[in-house]
Amino acid sequence: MIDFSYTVLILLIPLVVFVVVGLFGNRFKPIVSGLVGTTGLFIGWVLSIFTAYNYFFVSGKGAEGAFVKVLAFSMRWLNLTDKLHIDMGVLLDPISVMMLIVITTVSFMVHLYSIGYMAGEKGFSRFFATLSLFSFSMLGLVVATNIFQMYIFWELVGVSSYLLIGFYYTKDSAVAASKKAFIVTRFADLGFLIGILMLSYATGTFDFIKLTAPDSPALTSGQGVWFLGLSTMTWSMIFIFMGGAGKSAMFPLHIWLPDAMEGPTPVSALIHAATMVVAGVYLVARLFPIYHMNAVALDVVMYVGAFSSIFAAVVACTQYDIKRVLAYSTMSQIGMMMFALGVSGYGGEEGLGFMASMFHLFTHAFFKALLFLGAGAIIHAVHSNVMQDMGGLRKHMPITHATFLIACLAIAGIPPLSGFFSKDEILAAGHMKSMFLFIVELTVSGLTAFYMFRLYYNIFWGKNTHYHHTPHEAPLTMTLPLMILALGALFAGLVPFASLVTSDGMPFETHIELGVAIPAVLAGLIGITIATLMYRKETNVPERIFNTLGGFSKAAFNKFYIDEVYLFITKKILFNYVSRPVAWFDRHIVDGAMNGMAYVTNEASDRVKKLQSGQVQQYALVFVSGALLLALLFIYLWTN
Amino acid sequence: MFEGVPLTWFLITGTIMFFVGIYGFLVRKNLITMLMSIELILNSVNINFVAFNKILYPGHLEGMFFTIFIIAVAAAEASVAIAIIINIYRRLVNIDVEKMNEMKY
Amino acid sequence: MSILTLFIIIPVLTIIGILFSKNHMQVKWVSVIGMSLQLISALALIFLYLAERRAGNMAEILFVQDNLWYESLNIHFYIGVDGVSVAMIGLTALVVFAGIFASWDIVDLPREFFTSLILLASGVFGFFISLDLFTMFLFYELAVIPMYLLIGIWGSGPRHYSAMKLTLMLMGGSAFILLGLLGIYFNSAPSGGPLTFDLIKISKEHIPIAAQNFLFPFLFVGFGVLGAMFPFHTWSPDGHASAPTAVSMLHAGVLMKLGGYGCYRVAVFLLPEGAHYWGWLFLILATIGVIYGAFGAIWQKDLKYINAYSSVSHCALVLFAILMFNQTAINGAIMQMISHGIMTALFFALIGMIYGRTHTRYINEMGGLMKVMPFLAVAYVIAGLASLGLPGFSGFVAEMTIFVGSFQHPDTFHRVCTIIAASSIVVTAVYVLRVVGVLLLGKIKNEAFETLPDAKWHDRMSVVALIAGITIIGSAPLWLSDMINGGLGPIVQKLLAAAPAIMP
Amino acid sequence: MTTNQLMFAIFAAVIIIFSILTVTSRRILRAATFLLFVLVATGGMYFLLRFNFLAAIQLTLYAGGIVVLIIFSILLTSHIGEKLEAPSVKKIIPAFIAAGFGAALCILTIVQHPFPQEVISSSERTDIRVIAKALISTEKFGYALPFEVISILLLAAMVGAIILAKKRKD
Repeated sequence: MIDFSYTVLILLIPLVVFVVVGLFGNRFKPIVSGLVGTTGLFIGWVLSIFTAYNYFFVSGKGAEGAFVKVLAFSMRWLNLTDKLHIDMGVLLDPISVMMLIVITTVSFMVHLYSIGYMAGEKGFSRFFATLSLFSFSMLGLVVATNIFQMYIFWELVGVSSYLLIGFYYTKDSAVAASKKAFIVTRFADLGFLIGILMLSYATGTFDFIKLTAPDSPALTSGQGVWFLGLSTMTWSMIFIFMGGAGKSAMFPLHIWLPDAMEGPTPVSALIHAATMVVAGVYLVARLFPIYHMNAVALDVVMYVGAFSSIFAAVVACTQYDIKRVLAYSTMSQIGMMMFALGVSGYGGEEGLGFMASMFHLFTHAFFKALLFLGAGAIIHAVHSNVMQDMGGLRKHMPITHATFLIACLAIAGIPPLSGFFSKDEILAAGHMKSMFLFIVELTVSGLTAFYMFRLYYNIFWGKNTHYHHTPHEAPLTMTLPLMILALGALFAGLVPFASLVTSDGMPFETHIELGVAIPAVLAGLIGITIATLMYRKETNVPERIFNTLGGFSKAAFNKFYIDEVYLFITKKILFNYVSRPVAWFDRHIVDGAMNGMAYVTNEASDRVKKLQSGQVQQYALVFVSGALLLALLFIYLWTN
Repeated sequence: MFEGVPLTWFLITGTIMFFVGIYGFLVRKNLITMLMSIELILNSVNINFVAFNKILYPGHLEGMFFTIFIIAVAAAEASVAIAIIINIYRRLVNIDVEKMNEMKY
Repeated sequence: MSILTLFIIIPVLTIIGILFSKNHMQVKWVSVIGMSLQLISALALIFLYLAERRAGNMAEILFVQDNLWYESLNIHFYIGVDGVSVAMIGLTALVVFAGIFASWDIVDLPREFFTSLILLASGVFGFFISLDLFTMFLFYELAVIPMYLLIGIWGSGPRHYSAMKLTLMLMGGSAFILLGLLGIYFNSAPSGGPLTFDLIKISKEHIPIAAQNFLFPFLFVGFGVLGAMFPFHTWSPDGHASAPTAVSMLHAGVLMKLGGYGCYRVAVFLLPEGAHYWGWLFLILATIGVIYGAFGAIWQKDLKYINAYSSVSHCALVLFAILMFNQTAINGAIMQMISHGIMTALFFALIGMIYGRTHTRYINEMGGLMKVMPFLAVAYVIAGLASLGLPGFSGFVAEMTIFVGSFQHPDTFHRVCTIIAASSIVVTAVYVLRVVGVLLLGKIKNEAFETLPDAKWHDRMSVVALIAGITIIGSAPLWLSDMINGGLGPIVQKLLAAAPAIMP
Repeated sequence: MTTNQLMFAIFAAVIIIFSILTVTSRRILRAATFLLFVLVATGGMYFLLRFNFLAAIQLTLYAGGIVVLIIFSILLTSHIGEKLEAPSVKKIIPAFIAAGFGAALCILTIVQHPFPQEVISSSERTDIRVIAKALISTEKFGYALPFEVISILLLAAMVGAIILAKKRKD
């Protein structure tokens, strides 16, 4: 067994970078902060690859040929009860190692890219400090040894996302978006927390190794019917999934994601495409053995995933802001991952969905990050987010164009690019579970191809827009990451995932099922064809179709008015009908009662003090009358 | 009964004088007339003292001594009171008790 | 003489020093030196305490000193500490230290100001180290009274009203406490023997249950008033809004903790059956307080009001956790007191500094301060994040300990209350981010603010000391949690003995 | 009707009538004069009861001293011809009720009380030597202490009156 304790460095380096750059960043030249951050991540990247190599190919396997969970490092952080305690540590198993690779790769690319993209921005070193903080939190999240450590880093991820979305803090829309992202995910995290509390109450442990072991207490305790016909454990899993749904922008907690595009584009690439938003998927995968035992909870995951994927795909077809299209696309893809987890069984071939989900997570990270970074390069060149301002860019930005095309093909699921393989596995897993959902996902697949190529044609083909100054290709620091990620998007699908990352660690064989693969590729091709017809040249077809669909397309364009519903609930109900009355109640009733007591005392004393008139004769009268009454009382009335 | 005059008569005289004094104290506005009312009250008490002394305890002198002391105290009181009244008059140019409510509340 | 006596002597010497100093600067420096010494002795106390424990000294109370004070009523000057009080002393020393720096700009009557401030502090220190109910009450009053002067003289806004309200409400609480304490005193020797105020001795006795049930509400409400228990919290917003910076800091940071500490140390510790008998009622009030304070804060526009309501919410969580009657939750309560103490002191310090520059506390009149005063703004963001329970800061540790501990309660009612209380973290996020968004981010609304200066050195001292406090506790909480846990043994045993049926 | 009874009746009538006039007269100097009559009649009562020394004191101190003092102060503070304004009905009614009620109560009590009825006809006058000795005696029925106390009181009153009435510099 190799000692894996060096993996803690992968976490610590970004933390140190964050502290150093955060505290002293203003004293350096901006570029120094950038270089320090990038170097830190580069070391982390190298270490992660080294770890992955060691884990997968040298010493990860246990006696039975399955990958085991390795506790690389652990340290007591806080004692709670005699059974419950929070540890900080590093847990290595296939999914966490896979995530390490994904995160360090994308993060490193984004760091590199940002040196060019953010050059000259005010707050350059603040940006890099926060990126490092994010990387640290995200890495801590994936290697968490227990669910509470995960929750801790989960929150940290949330706050670094808040800081990064609100990077342009003088822009009101960015501030609002960051606030929205934080509060929505925070609300979801409340569910996560309640889930953790219920889980820990039932099982008496936070530890992942104990929780997911075959003799896990989670499988035996908390099974009795508790509420609405479901067991405590099922409820706790549903609540935990709520946390995951919040971070992963699943319907109906997705509303923050499109707005989060207010952040700088590299941030969107890192956080809102490849890493943070898949945390929910990762969370479900992490607790998968328990989910597997609670069928209702897993069904919830499946339906929410499936609905989110189709919902987002429909909305994506109507958006004009290129980053929003990508955001909805992300939501749709993550929905597919959730769906895959939801349909999956546990162990060996049964766990195909699990494997597919992780596989798609892996490949998606590459091509989605690539798409975002490409979009960033375009925005950098055009100074606009909106499709209408673009067109014919393929001549001006050849590298961006080529890499973007690769990514579009990959996400559309065209073989032999990476997206094809992972999506195929998802569809195969769905096919095993339910025909209806399989068709839904097939539709999503086609829609994905359609809106991606709609995007592609609108940016790089279509009308020949006249620009104020000719757009030019991005500098090398930006194109280099594009090219590296394009390689990933091309070849990531060739990784033999089924033999590396599976639900129970046992490798199994997969093969491409033609009955699934052919419809999938066809759906993609149909989508691409329609997009080509509609958008390659500037026509009025899209507008006509948009108008034909009438109310539906309008609703889709307005994101089905979910935002408005939320706004109604928060602004109207919470602010006006809860908070305002509470404030009023406090000032007038509670405080009024206190002031009322004071007022009554005051008033009474005011009345009484009138007796103190200063008129000696009045006093004397009272005195005499009193004395006489007493005399009367004592002499005649008390004569017994 | 003292040589034909019952004790009760003295007491009734004293009582009437006392309450007339009380009445005067309660209604008169001028400080000096209030002072006079007080003198009435003191004197009525003196009458009671001496009457009790003579009729109920003929061999003793306590009542008389009390009266003497009361007279002394009354003298002291009157002198101080008049000093105060004159002082008040100097400040306020009147000695109407109703207008003196500086110390109310 | 034990080291604890220092905590009384140093303030007294400092006050004497202040009285003899010649000008403003000397007054300030004497205060700084005195309170730095106090902070150093507090840190020394923490180390000594941990060393003693490590050396295996398992006595319930350490550093005991016991002098007979007034024989005929059996009143002692009896001091000593356990893990809980050591932690509270550390908190107080830190907040007072920061408070001195935060009131550097006091112009009117600095001598009297610092004297009152330190007098208040010495009352708090005395309260935390006392083990005799009578001296405890004495120090409690000593801490409350200077507050009236501090707000009434150096306050702002409707300061006379606020000072009067605050003092009257707290005095009302004191009256309840006095009743309760006397009740305990007269029941302190149920099996015969001399009556005593000695807390430890009483805790070994068993006060008759009827008396406990009768006395518990008095003590809990009495201390609860100071702990901002719903519905007796309304002095807090007005009082804080009118108080000068350092006073708000001390008051919210330390003085309100006297309430929580008293509930824990006197009410629950000495009257465990009474606590079980009344627990549900106060638990409901505390749960309401948690949510209510948070919602109340959303609508406010004055920074100090926002923070005062947030304090109501956070302090209600302290009472909430104490009423859970288990070790983890009470541990969380103590940590929450410490965490909230530092955090809210930081908030008030920052609000004071911002107010000192912009001369308004209405968030709508400000905006974009991040650009003008980055240091203060970043510190405010940190304080805000700590307040909404971000991991890495103390608030998270405390809240999570409370929630996990409370949720271990076997009774469903208590667990439901926990879930309700936990939902306050979302509401907290709403108002914290709202303030941060409106106040610090966005564009500068008032052009006059563009030239405002950032923090000066003394502001930085104060802010950095407090931020260091919350981050150290937040990132390495184990030592603190274990230290507090060490002190909780007796109370948990008493509670267990009081109601074996419903404890896990 | 014996002489004593007649004398008593006269004195009592003077006392009652003039005391009522004292508190009702609206000319203040007259009121003082009526008071003088009352005091003299009181002195008469003392004579009647054979307290000659007391009567002498009454006449000199009260009638001679205090009334003169009062008249002086009246002269200092009021105009001679000035008529005092009548007290308001609001004050008279409660005061009258209180006084009337009190008088009725007291008289009723006095009348009902069974005082001893034996006749005392000791017309002996108290010897002034006895009084003098009692005043400085420290034995039982001696009044040395009250005598000293009262003298201090008088001294204090004198000093006080002087200080109060003195014109202030400010």
